[in-house]
Amino acid sequence: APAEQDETFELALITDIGTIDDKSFNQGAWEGLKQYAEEKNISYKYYQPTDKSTDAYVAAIDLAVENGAKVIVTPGFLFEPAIFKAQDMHPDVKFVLLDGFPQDGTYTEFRIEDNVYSVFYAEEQVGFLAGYAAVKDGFTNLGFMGGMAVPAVVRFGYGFVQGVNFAAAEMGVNVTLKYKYLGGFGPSADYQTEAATWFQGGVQVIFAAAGGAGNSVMAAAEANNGKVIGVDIDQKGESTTVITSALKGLGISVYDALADYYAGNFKGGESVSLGVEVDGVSLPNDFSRFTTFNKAAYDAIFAKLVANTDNIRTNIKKDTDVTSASELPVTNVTVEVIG
Amino acid sequence: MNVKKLLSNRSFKSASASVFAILFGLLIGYIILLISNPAQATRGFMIILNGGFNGGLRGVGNMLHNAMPIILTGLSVGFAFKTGLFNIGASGQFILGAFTAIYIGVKWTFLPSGTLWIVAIIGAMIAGALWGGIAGVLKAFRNVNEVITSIMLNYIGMYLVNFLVVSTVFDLTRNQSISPRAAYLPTGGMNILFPFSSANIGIIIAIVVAIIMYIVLEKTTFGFELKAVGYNREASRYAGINEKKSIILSMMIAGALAGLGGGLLYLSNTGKHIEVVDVLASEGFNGIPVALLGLSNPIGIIFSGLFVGHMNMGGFYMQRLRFVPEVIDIMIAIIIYFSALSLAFKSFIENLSRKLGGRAK
Amino acid sequence: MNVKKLLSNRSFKSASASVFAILFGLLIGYIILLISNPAQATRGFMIILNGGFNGGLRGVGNMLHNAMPIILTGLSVGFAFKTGLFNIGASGQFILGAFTAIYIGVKWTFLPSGTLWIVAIIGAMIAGALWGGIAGVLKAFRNVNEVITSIMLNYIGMYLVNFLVVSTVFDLTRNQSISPRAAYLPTGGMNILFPFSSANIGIIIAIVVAIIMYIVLEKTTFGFELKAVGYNREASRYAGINEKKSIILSMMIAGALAGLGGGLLYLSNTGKHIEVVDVLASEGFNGIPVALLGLSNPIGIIFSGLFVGHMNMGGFYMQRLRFVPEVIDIMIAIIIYFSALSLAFKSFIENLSRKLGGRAK
Amino acid sequence: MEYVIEMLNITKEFPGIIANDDITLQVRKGEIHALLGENGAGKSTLMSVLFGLYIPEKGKIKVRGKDVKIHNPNDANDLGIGMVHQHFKLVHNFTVLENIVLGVETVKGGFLKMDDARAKIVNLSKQYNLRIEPDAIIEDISVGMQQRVEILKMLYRENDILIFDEPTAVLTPQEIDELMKIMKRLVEEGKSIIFITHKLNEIKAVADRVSVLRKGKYIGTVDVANTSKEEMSEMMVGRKVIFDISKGEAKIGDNVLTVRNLSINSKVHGKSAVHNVSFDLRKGEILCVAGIEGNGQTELIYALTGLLPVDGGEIYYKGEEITHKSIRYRNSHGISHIPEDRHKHGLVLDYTLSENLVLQTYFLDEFQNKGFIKFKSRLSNAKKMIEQYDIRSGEGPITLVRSMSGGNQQKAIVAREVEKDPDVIIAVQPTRGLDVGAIEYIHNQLIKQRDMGRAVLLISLELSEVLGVSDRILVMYEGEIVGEVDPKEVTQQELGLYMSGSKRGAGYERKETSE
Ligand SMILES: Nc1ncnc2c1ncn2[C@@H]1O[C@H](COP(=O)(O)OP(=O)(O)OP(=O)(O)O)[C@@H](O)[C@H]1O
Ligand SMILES: Nc1ncnc2c1ncn2[C@@H]1O[C@H](COP(=O)(O)OP(=O)(O)OP(=O)(O)O)[C@@H](O)[C@H]1O
Ligand SMILES: [Mg+2]
Ligand SMILES: [Mg+2]
Repeated sequence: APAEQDETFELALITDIGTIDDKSFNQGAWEGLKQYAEEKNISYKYYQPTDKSTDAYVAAIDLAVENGAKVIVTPGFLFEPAIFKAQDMHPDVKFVLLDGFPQDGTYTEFRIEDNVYSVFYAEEQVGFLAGYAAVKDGFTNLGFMGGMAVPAVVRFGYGFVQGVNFAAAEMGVNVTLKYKYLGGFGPSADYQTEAATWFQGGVQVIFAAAGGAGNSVMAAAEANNGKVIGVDIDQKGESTTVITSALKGLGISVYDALADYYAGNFKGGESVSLGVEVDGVSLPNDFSRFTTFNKAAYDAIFAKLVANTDNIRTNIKKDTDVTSASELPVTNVTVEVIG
Repeated sequence: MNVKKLLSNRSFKSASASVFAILFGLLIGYIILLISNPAQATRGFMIILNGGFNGGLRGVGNMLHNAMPIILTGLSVGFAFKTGLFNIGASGQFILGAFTAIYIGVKWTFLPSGTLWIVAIIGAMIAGALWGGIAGVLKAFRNVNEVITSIMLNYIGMYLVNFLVVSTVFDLTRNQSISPRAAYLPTGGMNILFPFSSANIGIIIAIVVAIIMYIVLEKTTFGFELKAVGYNREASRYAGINEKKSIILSMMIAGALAGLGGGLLYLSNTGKHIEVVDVLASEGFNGIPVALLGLSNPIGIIFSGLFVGHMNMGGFYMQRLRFVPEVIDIMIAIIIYFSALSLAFKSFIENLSRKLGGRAK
Repeated sequence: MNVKKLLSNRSFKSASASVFAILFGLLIGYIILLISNPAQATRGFMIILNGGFNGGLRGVGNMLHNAMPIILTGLSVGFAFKTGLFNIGASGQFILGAFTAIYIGVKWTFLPSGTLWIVAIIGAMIAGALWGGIAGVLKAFRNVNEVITSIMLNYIGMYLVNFLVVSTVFDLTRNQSISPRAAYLPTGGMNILFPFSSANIGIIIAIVVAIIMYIVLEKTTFGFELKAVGYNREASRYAGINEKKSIILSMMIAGALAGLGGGLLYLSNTGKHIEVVDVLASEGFNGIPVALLGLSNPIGIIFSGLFVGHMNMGGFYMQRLRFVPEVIDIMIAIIIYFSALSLAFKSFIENLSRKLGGRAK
Repeated sequence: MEYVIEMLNITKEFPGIIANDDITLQVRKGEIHALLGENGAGKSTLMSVLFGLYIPEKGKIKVRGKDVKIHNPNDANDLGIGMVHQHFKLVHNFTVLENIVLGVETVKGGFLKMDDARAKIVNLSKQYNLRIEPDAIIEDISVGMQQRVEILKMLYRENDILIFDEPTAVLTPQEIDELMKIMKRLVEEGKSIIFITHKLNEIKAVADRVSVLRKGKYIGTVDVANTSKEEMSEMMVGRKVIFDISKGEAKIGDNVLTVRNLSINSKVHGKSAVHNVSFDLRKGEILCVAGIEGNGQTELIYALTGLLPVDGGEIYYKGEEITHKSIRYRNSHGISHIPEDRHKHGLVLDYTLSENLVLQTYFLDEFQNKGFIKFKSRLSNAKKMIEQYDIRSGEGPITLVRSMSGGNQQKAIVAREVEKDPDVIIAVQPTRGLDVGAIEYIHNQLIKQRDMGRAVLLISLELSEVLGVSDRILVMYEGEIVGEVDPKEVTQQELGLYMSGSKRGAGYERKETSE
């Protein structure tokens, strides 16, 4: 039918066909886009590239543009080189690049044009919050399991260690923390075994920043009376052992970016790291699974981070600051880095 | 009986061939360890040899759980081998079984909770059998090489399952299937034997099924006829056997075994889900070395599946030392595959010497 | 010449069988479209038929690039077929070729820049040849079924490449290989013909290689020997052909072709990297339907590779409409695999009628 | 007259050919009914129809006077019809016992019950003097024993209509005699037999009547007693066939092939298959190595042609030692080899006739240039040979050899091996399974080669061939040469004594095993 010939989709998301990154990444972004589009009754669609290569990503972007896209959301750092190219090819189209900054593919040339909004998340801040909450809730033997040592995961981990330390120092206690990158993001009996070993060895709670591998940690927790801190989205539905989750405001930031665009102030040319100040990261607003930690305590530490009291926020070390979790400046935590 | 003596003698010889092959594979693995990290090689090797035992009872339980799906895909491949077919399609059958089990586990909650998992694994077997049956029908009626069809059916099956997961039992936020909580397998006492491990009734089912397969193949006329068709289709036809039916049934049984493996694995309460990614289920392919090492004998396959599971656990615990995970992966792969391949050498020699023995009499 | 007439007649017949098969596959695809979204089925189908042309010259260029690796793995599988071998190992050979090319491209920058890519793809071919050769040696000297060895070598190859990437050319933050910038393939004028597309000299190389393979198989005594060994190993030995050497060479050539495919794909300046994940390279398996559709004839494989590339692009452009990507995936897979499988039917019939023709005279 | 089998107006078509064209075959109860016809005449097809393997387009079948429909071997079995196929249908890695019970297993609750079956088989085996070993694996036993297994299969099933499709083509003369005896015994017990063979003296020996087919058509049925061999073959071929092999005196020349103390260890049982064999082959003679199958002839030939490595001794060809030379060296320096198994060794069935005709010469300058095939000369070579050797096929040079009849496949091999202009032709069972016309042709070729001054080394199990064609006979027994005899003087009985190891010639006495 000729009417269909003109069917266009104004908002687009390109998937990255599953990367080493957390699988929820596509989805979180997609939900923000979908929510905004449906509220405002704007047409939207997602596209799959034919291949995992920059060219294929660019081709998919082109297809989206040809199909009427005005704003294109690309989740994940694998899109960096594609956006680097696409920003010049489609100056009239806006791009929201999550977790990445446009670069030429070899990290030699970094350049962001006016039609690109680059969004990072302050994972170290939410990691900090999670660690703080756990220790405040009385846990003294903690663990961190990251998927792989990619920057976002490293930031989660470092933040967690420092949050744990901050709370322990506040309370004047000493705690221990096991720290490990699993080597993968998929669920596996091996990870489950490892997690079970930790719980058996006395670890009370594990922060699992490991995508689907987190499910294996949860299964181990269920069998061993342990607790888990989820990641990216609110995971309390996945298992009763999940006490809280380190949220990244993927949906919110996409939603906000789109709202800005339609309000005429798209933040083109900017690269931001969304932290607590803008609700870029947070813990979920449900504290029922904590015993002593509660909303008031959370709001207090959150406010401190927002206000950057005593440089608390800016003092949090990130992935680029130290090369190993064992080098983090801690006073009340014994960090055991494994592997 | 003279026959019985000879048979037992034969299986003894065969088993020793497998052991020899495994020793060879381990030797190669040790050499690799020595090259990559001489200082910790021996300790690493000891950890590998200890396999699941490194983790105490729990480690053993996890080893059993690890072995369960590959025992079943190994049985699938081995059963097909015995009946003259090369089932490369276990991967597709496995994942269709997995999907069907999850689907039933999630959707048919109107069934009483104690029976749901049973219905779900029966469904998994049926799905696997149908998928395997396609290759069987094409072979029986069109003489299309089952290697070709079953490889392609792996891919079609994978895409089909992705599509079905997305349209029926999808966890949108995780891009994977929903947990079939109501159909989780009972532990079957394994939680008592191996506390805190992933082991459940699945491994018991796998072993029972292996024994049943052994009886079917060796003691029944049905198995006798299937093997005859496998060895010589023409001769069986002349002997009055419906050889088309036999081929189709062989592939269906092989498919059912792989499908059962998929069902049991994904109904285990271990937080495993079908991810919607374009990747073939590796359990299907891992059945091949398991079947080879087990000499396609169902009882042998129990042991070779346990061996492979044991090695995988050993590799896991080796991370205690300073080995790069990729080195461990490749070493475990080499131990397993070299064992299986060196067996091919050995069985070749064995074969010769068997002929010799037969003639000498 | 009477012979030539007949020959062309035969290949004409075969080609028409392929066309028939493709039409059948497309029909099934259309039916799936009708079921899933009747309103847009016909438009969607037109988009699929248009394939790369939906994207103008650029789309065609991308289609060519998409077809390049599978033409080469198709040649690998098809060449082995012609010489009586079943090369399921193209995946492993492919990824080893890819790694070797990247390694040379990243590390051997002391070579003059114009020649680096050439050295790199030669390296890729050698790596693929060696990997394929292992299965060949085991087949030649131990009569180990090459299907078994090459499947296992796929897994060993994958783990090996993961390990090698991590230890030599690793981009830690992205968990993938470094870009071999200095060895990127020249465009070979493809950028002028198909502006802004990914196409480069690779597709030209693939086609030239296919033609060379055709000549080797059909016009040279070397090909005559290889095929003779494939058809009847014993008779070839009787005729004085070194049949062990032939088998090994066949597998090495097959491996070199797959390795070349890997090298060319990963040396293309398209931002593609080897990811360190436990997943077999799918290009190797995709060579199987390509070889089948091309009837293992190198020239036929060029066309069937282009057809598969065309379908993939068609699926991509179908996203213009409201189809769920998962539906598109499964439909494209079904078109390709059903085409290839229905060909098995067709060639069976063809075969019969050929016999008939031969007898009738 | 009571017929047990009546096949009336049977027509069976294959794509492009009418294999059975309105054929009628009537078999009386208790008779041995021979079926005769050239290669490809349609005999096996007709029997396959009777056994339920093919469904005919036209015609009907009556068994014991009743109209029946036979759709598969099971139906045939239910009617008491059993068949020993031309190429045995046995499961090679099953035991004798397992093969016999296959398809009619004795069962108890789904489980195999072998003991009763074993007792019955051992009993039958004794009763008919079949001497089988129930637990031997098929691939380990001789062809003759495999034949007996096939017979036991029929007896075990209590069939009383038995079809033998060319059972004698692969048997030794002794085994043939035994089979004849068994067949006679079976008809004495009231069973009826349909017997396909190309050997007219076998028909003469056992058959009561013979039906003749030619090119798919029924020619007629005659009483064997009243019909001469010549008449039968004329019915079959449509012309007269000369049975006596006419040949002149041999003009013996120099030694071309000298074998000294040759020993080969068997791959199968590790013992020596060929033990200390020495002989000379001279120009202008046909030297026959006679012997019962399995006495080392195959290994000897493999060693001479290079297919099998030698464990001791030397082989000289025209004075040059070739013991360790490659196969190619030998077959390109004047040693031709007509192999025993034409499908295994002689031909690449999926290559065309023209390709098969250059299988050992494709690399010569005549057929290639810098590695590229000269298609024209390959084609003209094929045309020349087709013409000269009367190789008949559907499409001439480009016919796939697989689709040619056995006789013409054999002719193609003979043509190729003779046309190489060899000094030595090693011909192993060159007429196995061929019809009389084809045999006549090949015998004439061998003699012609001899008369041209070439040396022929013939291996044959067929005593008439051995005695008729050769100029000199060496007998092999258990890997050793046990005597040399003159075909003009020796009798079949005497030859048989040598072959069975009961007699040794002068100079061939058993050596002490101590050495
Ligand atoms: N399955 C088949 N398909 C096609 N043609 C066939 C088939 N079986 C037999 N034929 C053809 O039918 C004809 C008769 O074959 P058949 O095997 O009956 O001959 P035969 O008399 O048994 O010959 P021989 O003496 O060589 O055994 C031959 O031309 C043969 O090529
Ligand atoms: N695959 C095939 N395709 C075409 N024709 C075939 C095929 N196989 C056999 N034939 C034909 O079928 C007929 C019977 O086959 P069979 O193998 O019995 O040959 P044969 O002439 O009896 O040779 P032999 O004497 O060696 O048994 C022959 O004419 C042969 O050419
Ligand atoms: Mg016949
Ligand atoms: Mg014959």
